[in-house]
Amino acid sequence: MGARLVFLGRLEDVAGADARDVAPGPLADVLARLEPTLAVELLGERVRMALNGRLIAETGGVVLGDGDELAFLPPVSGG
Amino acid sequence: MGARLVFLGRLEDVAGADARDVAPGPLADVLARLEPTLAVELLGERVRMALNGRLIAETGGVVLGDGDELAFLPPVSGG
Amino acid sequence: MQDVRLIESGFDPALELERFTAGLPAAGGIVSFLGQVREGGGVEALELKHYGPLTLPGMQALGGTIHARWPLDGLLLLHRVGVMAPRDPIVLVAAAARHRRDAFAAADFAMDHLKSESWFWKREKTAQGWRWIEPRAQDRDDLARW
Amino acid sequence: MQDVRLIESGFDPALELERFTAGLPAAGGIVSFLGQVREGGGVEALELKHYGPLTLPGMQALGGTIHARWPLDGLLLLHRVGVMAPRDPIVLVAAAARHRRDAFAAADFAMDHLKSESWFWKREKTAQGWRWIEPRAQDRDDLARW
Repeated sequence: MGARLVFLGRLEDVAGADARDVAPGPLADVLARLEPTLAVELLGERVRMALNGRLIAETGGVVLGDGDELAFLPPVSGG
Repeated sequence: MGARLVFLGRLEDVAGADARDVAPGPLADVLARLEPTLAVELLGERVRMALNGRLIAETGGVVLGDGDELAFLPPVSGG
Repeated sequence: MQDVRLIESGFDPALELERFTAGLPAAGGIVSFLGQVREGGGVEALELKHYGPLTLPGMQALGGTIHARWPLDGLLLLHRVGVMAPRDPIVLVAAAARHRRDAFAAADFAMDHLKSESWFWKREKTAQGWRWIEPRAQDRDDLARW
Repeated sequence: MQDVRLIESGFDPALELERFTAGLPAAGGIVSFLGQVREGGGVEALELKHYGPLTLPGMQALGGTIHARWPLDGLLLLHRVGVMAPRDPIVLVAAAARHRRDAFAAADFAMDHLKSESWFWKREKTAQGWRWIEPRAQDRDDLARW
């Protein structure tokens, strides 16, 4: 079934969709297989990440397994 | 027709009514003809006065004529 | 837009607020304060007296002061007088503005001044009868913030 | 009492506020903030996106923080998501308290945090198409007040 990346806010426009299914693996490998322009945006310093609905502080050791969902959260502009 | 004194808030209880018609004349004379307990309350330092709907700062020279209305306004407790 | 009223009998705060909002399609935010007679504590009734020649003109002047101080799209100041029962609305203030900080500040300022500087005198009825309410030190402190 | 909801389609702020108030007969004061889609300025539609696993839990946590900080009788946090038209309500916050300063502060705090820290992303549609709204410096300043 693979893993799933979710793109919020303007990242949706960069990715061309609000989510994308990807092959499991270490996050670095997953990102390396994306378009470079998208990967650069996802790694922007103001973009936070949530793994399976929980914010994560460090992305160094993240390995995406089957069924995992990683969300990319740019600065909010709500309310 | 005389002049009219209007009593707001707890002064109404002291006076026994919310207004009283009095004979015209200098304010000092008008007050001197009231019950002393009421006169003392009306002259309390936190009681303000309005003559014909306008607040007055000084009461020294006030002379009530026919048709004049003098209101005694204790501290408010509204809202 | 400024709507300032003294109200002699009951009013419907939800309806008043809805009408106020409906007239202000360009306002981004509307802050309201509703004060009601608290149920409980043994209070059976509350009466607000006012002095006609001063009270409404004073509220209108307060509205003018608020409009001059904050950029508002609309301001609503409604205040009951007379005898009220628990749960009855007493006061409804609403401020509409493009920016929400202005709306919050205007409504807050309006309430502090209605409480401490407007010509209302309040008494409560309990099982012991009617009793005049004295001004609260807190109200004076609130006013000193501005 | 805490009522926190994400709302997928339209809602009636007057009705929500009336229901909230009706359940709080002992509250002396209720402060509300209504944010609506402004009419004018060329905006044809506004869309709020959210992230399900974070957004509502985040709003509930905000409600808990507010309840812990101020003595409230009730707190209402309603937020629209999806596509909205001008004049549609976006957010309704209400705080009920015995003392009005607490109600004002709680509603003000709630709005500052909903604006700056909640998981919503906003875009507007004009004649030029859809455009994502960037965070405003003002929102960060508002948050720094607390």
